Amino acid sequence: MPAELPEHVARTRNGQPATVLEAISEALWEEMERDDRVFLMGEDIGAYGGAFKVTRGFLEHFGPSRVVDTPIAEGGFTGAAAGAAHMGLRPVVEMQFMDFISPAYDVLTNYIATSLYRGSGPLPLVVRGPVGGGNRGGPFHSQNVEMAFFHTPGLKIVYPSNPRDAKGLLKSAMRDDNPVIFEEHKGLYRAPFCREVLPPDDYVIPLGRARTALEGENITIVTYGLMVHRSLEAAAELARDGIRAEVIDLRTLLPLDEDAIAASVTKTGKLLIVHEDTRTGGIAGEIAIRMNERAFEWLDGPILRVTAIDSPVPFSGELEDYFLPSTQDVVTAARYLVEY
Amino acid sequence: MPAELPEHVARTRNGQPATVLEAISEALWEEMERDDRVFLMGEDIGAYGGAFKVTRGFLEHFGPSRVVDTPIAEGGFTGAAAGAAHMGLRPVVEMQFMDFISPAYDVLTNYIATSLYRGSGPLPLVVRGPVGGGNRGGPFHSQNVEMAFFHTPGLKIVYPSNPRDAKGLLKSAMRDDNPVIFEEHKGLYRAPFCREVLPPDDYVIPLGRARTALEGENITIVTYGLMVHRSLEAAAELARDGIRAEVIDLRTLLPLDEDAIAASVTKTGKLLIVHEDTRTGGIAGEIAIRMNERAFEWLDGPILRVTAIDSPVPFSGELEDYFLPSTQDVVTAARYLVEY
Amino acid sequence: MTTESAASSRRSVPLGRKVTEDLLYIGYQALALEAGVRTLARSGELDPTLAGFRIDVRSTVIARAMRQLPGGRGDLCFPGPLSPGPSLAFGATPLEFLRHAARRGTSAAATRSGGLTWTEYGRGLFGWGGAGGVMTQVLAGAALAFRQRGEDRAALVFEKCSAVESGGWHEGINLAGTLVAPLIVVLVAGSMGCGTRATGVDKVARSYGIGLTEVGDEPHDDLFRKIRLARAGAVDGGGPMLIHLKARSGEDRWAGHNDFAAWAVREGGFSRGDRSAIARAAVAGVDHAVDRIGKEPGPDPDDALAPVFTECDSERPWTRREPPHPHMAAGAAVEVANAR
Amino acid sequence: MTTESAASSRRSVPLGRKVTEDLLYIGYQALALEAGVRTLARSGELDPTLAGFRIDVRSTVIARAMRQLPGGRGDLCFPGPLSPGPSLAFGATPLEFLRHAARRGTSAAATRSGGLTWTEYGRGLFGWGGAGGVMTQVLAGAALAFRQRGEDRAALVFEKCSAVESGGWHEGINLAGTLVAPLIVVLVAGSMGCGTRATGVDKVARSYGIGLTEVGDEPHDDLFRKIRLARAGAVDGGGPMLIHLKARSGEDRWAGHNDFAAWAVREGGFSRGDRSAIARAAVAGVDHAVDRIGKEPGPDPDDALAPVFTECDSERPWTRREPPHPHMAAGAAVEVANAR
Ligand SMILES: Cc1ncc(C[n+]2csc(CCOP(=O)(O)OP(=O)(O)O)c2C)c(N)n1
Ligand SMILES: Cc1ncc(C[n+]2csc(CCOP(=O)(O)OP(=O)(O)O)c2C)c(N)n1
Ligand SMILES: [Mg+2]
Ligand SMILES: [Mg+2]
Repeated sequence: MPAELPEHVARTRNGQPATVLEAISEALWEEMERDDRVFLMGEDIGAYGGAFKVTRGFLEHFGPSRVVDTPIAEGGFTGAAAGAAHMGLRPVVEMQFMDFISPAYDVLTNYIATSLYRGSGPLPLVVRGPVGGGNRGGPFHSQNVEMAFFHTPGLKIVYPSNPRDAKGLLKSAMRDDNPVIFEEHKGLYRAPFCREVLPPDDYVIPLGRARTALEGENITIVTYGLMVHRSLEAAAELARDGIRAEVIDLRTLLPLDEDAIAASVTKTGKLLIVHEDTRTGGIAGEIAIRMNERAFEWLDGPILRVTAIDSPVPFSGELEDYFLPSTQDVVTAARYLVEY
Repeated sequence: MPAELPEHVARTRNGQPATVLEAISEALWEEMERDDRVFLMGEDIGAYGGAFKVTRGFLEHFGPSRVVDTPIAEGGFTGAAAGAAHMGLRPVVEMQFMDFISPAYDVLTNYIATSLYRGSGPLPLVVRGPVGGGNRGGPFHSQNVEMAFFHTPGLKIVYPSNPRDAKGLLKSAMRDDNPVIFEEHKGLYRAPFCREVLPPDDYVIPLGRARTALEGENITIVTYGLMVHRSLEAAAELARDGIRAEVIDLRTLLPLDEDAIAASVTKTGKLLIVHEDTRTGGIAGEIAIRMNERAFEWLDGPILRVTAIDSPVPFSGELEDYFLPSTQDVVTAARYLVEY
Repeated sequence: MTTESAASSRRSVPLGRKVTEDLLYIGYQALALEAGVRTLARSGELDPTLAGFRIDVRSTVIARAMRQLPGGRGDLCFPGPLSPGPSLAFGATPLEFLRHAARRGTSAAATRSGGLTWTEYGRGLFGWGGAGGVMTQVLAGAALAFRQRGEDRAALVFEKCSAVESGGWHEGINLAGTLVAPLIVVLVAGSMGCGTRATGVDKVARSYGIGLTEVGDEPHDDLFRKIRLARAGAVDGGGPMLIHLKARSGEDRWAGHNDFAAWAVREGGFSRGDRSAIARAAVAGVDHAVDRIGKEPGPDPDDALAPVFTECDSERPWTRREPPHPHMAAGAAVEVANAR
Repeated sequence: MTTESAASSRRSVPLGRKVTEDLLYIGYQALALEAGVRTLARSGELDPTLAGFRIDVRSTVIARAMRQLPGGRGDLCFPGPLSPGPSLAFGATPLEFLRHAARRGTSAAATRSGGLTWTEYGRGLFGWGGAGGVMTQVLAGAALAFRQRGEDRAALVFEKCSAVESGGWHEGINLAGTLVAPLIVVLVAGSMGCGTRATGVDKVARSYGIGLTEVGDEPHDDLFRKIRLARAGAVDGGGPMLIHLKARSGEDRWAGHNDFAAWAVREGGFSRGDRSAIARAAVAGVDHAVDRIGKEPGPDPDDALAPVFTECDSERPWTRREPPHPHMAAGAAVEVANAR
C-alpha cells in the first residue's frame, strides 16, 4: 500500500521520477518484500536510516532482524554476512563510505571471493555504498574502489550511471549467487540531471552487459558511473564539429563486457577510455590489452585514456576539480584521437 | 668479524655464491649494521628466525629492540611501523607469507601511501615477504600481491629475480624515503639455478629501473620475478629457430620503467608480457596502455600476455602446474607474435 | 557460565549409550589416525611436516557434544587447527581426512582448496578460509542466521589462541555478542606466535560479557557435560560462549580418553569386550584408509578446476592462456550482443 | 593506575603559575572558538554541518598535561575527534584551525588532506589518517620509537569510543601493551554508532592489563593532576594507559573550566584582573582569526598538489592527463636509459 511507504521508495509506485538514491532504495525495499532471505547490515542503517538515508524507514517496516545496525567493524560484519549467506540468507552490506571497505579487503578477497572455488558453495552477498569525488570529502570519503577488487577472480563489480540501471542492476546483484561489489556515485545520488520515471514492472538489468549510451561512428568512448555524463557532454560538444562519438556505459566492470567494446571498436577504429578513478593501474589498462587481443587490426590510433591524476583525492575544491577528469579533457583527447 | 656471523649472511664476505634468500638476509644485516635506525618487525622473526629463516641469528646479534617479534596482527604492526617511521626509525616489516598482507591493506593504502601527500612527511618503511606459487601452498600461501597495491599512488613495489638484484634492490628500498612493498618469490629463495657470487662492495640497484636480461631484435618479452627465468628458457628455445627475443626484467613494478619498455618495443615492434599473477587486472594491462600512449606507431602486432589463469591458486600439484604460466606457454605466444 | 557451574553439571546431563559408544569409537579413531598420519609422513606419502602430527582428542568430545543431524540441519563446526578431531566427530571418515592431507582425492574442492579442513554442509562441516580470526566472524554470521530463523542450532569454531591477537577475531566476537548469536568459540592453547598482553582468556570473556568454560585434563564424560551446558546456554539466548582449551598439565595426552574408557566399563554399561570391539573397528577403518590413500589417482585439471563464477559455463572463460585469440585474425567478423 | 589513586594525587602534583595561566588561556580560547566556528558555519563561511560544533574543554587540559617542548622533542598528540581542543593546547592558533576547517589556507597539506587535525611535528601535532582505530596503531609505533631511544616522551591519541568496536584498535592497544610503549589513549564517549558488547571501558583495560583513568566533571586542576600521573606511569615503564572521557553528568559543559577559573583566583595566586586580561587576550586572538579566515585566498593547484613520491621533481610525472604524449607522434626518437 503506497500510502504507508516512505516517499523515497514509492516514487515508481506513484509514477514520479526517481533519483539514483531513490532507485537504490526502491530496489532494496522491493527485494526485501519479494524475498525474506534478504537482510541488510551496516553502520547506523537502522534507527538513523544510513548516512545518506538510503534505508530511512526500513527498520520500522522490516524490523531489527532484517535491518541490522552493526558495530564499526567493516571486516567483521562483512565476514559475518558471508557466514549468514552460507546458511541461506542473502545479505546486503552497506559501507557508510566505500572508502571504508578496505578493512574488509582481506575477508572479501581471500574468504568471500574464493568460497565457491574452495568448495564452500556460492556466496550471494552484495556490498554496496557511496563512492566518488567532487563532494569535497577529501582522501578518505571520495575514493572509487573498483581497482582494489578488479584483480580478484570470484567477485563481480557493478557501477551504475543512472536511476534505471541502478535499480535494475542492484536487483540483479541481489539475485546473483556471487559476491558483488556495488558502487554508487555520490554525485549521482540526488543529481537533478539524473532523475527519471522508472518502469513500473519488476525489471532487472543483467550483470556483465554494457549499454550503448550514444551511437556514433568516429570514436568509441568507454566509460561508467558519473563519467558517462561527462562523456555525453563531451560527445555533444564534439557533435558540433561533426564528430560522432559512440559512448559505451560499462555498467558492470567485472566481468567486463569485452564483446560490446570490441563491437564498437571494430566499427570506429578509435578507443578512448574515461574513468574517474586514478590513472596507473586503472581499468583502462585491462580494456587496452583485451582490445589488443581482440581488435588490434581494427585500431586506427592508440588506445588512450582520460582519468584522474595519480594522487589521493584532494580536500580543497580547487584541487579536487583539478584532480578530476573534466568534460574538456574528454573533448581534447577525443579530438586528438579522431584527427590521429 | 665474519667468524661470528651466521653463515647465511656471510656468503659474500666469504666469497661464496649466495642464494636469493641469503642475498636478502645479507641486505638486512648490512643495513642494520650501517644504520641503527633500521629495525625489523614480524611474526616469529626473532627467537624462531622467521618462517623461512631469513632473520636467523638476527635477534642474538641485534637484540630485541631491533628485532621485534609481534602478535599475529598484520594491520596493527604495520600501522605501528608507520608511527615509528614518522619518529625517525626505518622499519622493515616481514609478512610471514605475503598473502597475509591483506589485513594491512587499509593502513597501507589509506594511511601509509598518503602520508607524504597529507603532510605527515615521508614514510620510509619496507614491507617484505615471500610470494608466489609452485610450492603447493594453496590459495592462502601462494599469492602474488603486486596488483593489490599497484593502483595506489604513494607506494613503490619491487620484485627481484636474482640474488644480485635482490640484495641491491632491498638496500635501495631500505634507504628510500617512500613506503616500499618488496616481493620475494619462494621458488627463488633457495633455487640452485639462482645462486651467484655477489659484488663485495656496498652496492645498490636503483628503484624504478628495469634491466635487460637478454638482448634481441625480434620480440620484447617484459617480465619479472620467477618468470624472468621461464622467459629466458623460452628465449633459448626460440633462439634455436633463429628468433632473438629481448627479455626485460622490470625489477621495480611501481614506478614502472616505461622508458625501458618503450626503447625495446620501438626496436622489436612486438611486445609480450609474462606475469605469474592472474590475468584480469594484471600489470600487463597498464604496460599495454602505456605502450599505446608511447609507442603505438612502432607496434607490428598486438600486445599479448602470458599469465596464470583467473582463479585462486590451486592446492594440488597437478592443478597448480596447469594454473601457472609455463615456459612452453611463453614459447607458443612469442612464436605466434613473431610470425604475426 | 563459569567453570564452577559447569563442574556442578555432572549429574544434570546423562550420557546415553549411543554417546558413550561414539566417544569411544571416535577417540580410538583419532588415536589410530594420529599414528597413521605420522607413518605416512615419514614414508614420504604425506607432507614431511606432518611427521610430528598430533590430535587433541578433547576436540572430538567438544564436537560430539554439539547437536548433530543429517542433511545439514544440525550444528555447524569449523574444526580449524584441531582437524581431524572435530571432523571425525561430525562424521568425516579417516580416508576423507587423508585425501585432504594428501592434496588429492575424489572431491574437486579438496584438490583446489588446501588445508586440513573442508566444507560439507550436509554433515555440518566448514572448511578453512584464510587469516586467523576470520572464521570466528564467518561462524558468527552463520549463528546469526540460526538465531534469526529461531532454529535450535549453534556454530562451533576452533581457533588458535593467537586469534585473540588479531583484530578480526575481536570484531567477530563483539559482533556475535552484540547480535546475541549462538556461537561457541574454542581457543586452543598453542606454542608458536609472540603472544598478547591479553594473557587471561577469562578477562577477555569478561570484557565482552560472555560465558567462559575452561577445559583441562578432565575425564571425557565430564568434558562432554560441560560443553553440552555451554551449548545450551548459547542457543537459549546467552549469546556467544568461549571455551578455553588449556594446555594439558599431565604427560599423557590420551589420559582423558583412557579415563573415560575405564568409566565406560565401570559405570557406562559397557563390557570390556564391547570396548575392545569398538576399538578394533575404529582401528580397522583407519588401517583401510592408510592403505588406500596411496593408491588413489591425482585430479585431472580439466575436471577439477571448476568455474570461479557460479554461472560460468564449462568452457571456463577465465582460462585465457592461449594468445592466438580466434577474433584476432584480420578480417574475422566479431559477433557481439549489446544490452538494452 | 586506578581512578582511586589518581584522585588521591591531588596534593602530589603542584600546578605552577605558567600551567594555570595556560589552562585559563586555552580554555577561554576554546570557548570563543566554539562560538566563532558556529557563527561562521551559520553564515556559510564554513561547512554548514559545523553549525552545532562543540569543543570538549577537558581535552585542552589533557593535552596540556603532556610534556610540551619546542622542535618536536616533546610528547606527540593526535587530537582526533576533539580537535581543536588538544591542538590549541599544543600551540596551534585558532586561525590555523579555521584554515583547516575551511579547506584552504597557507599550508599545502591543509588543502590536500582534510579533517580538523593536521600534522606539525615541530609542535608535536599529528594529523588524521583514515579509519577509526588506525591512529592508535600509528601512535603506538611512535611510542615504541620513544621507548627504544630511551626518551622521556609519550604519545597521546584521542579516539571515539567506537574505536573499541574496531579490530584495528585492539591490535594497536595489544601491540602497545606487548611492547610496553608509552601510549596514552583517550576514549571519548560519543553519540552515533551502534555500540559494542564491551560496554565497560574498565573491563577492556583490565583484559589488556593496562591502567585506566576515568574523567568526568572534575575541576580542571584535578584533571590536570590525574593526567600528569597517568603520563608518568606510561613513560616510566607502565606501558599504555587508557583514559575514559565519560559523558558529563551536569548540564554545564564549561563547569570544569569555570570551577578552575574560580580556583585560580581563590588558590592559584591570580587576581580577578589577571584572569580577565587572560580571557580578553584569548578572545581577541579568536576574533582576529574569525575575521581573517574569510579573506584568505584558496590554493593554486599547481603549487599545492605536491608530489606523491618524495623524489618527484616539480614536473609532477604523475600528472598524466594530456593524451597527446610527445613521444607518440610517428617517427619521433625515443630516448631511453636502461639500467645495469
Ligand atoms: C592473519 C594471519 N597471519 C599469519 C598467519 C600464519 N600463521 C599460521 S599459524 C601461525 C602461528 C599461530 O600461533 P599460535 O596461535 O600460538 O598457534 P601454534 O602454532 O603455536 O599452535 C601463524 C603466524 C595466519 N594464519 N593468519
Ligand atoms: C573504519 C571506519 N568506518 C567508518 C567510519 C565512518 N565514521 C566516522 S564517525 C562514525 C561514527 C562514530 O560513532 P561514535 O564512536 O559513537 O562517535 P560519535 O560520532 O557518536 O561521537 C563513523 C561510522 C570511520 N571513520 N572509520
Ligand atoms: Mg603459540
Ligand atoms: Mg556514538
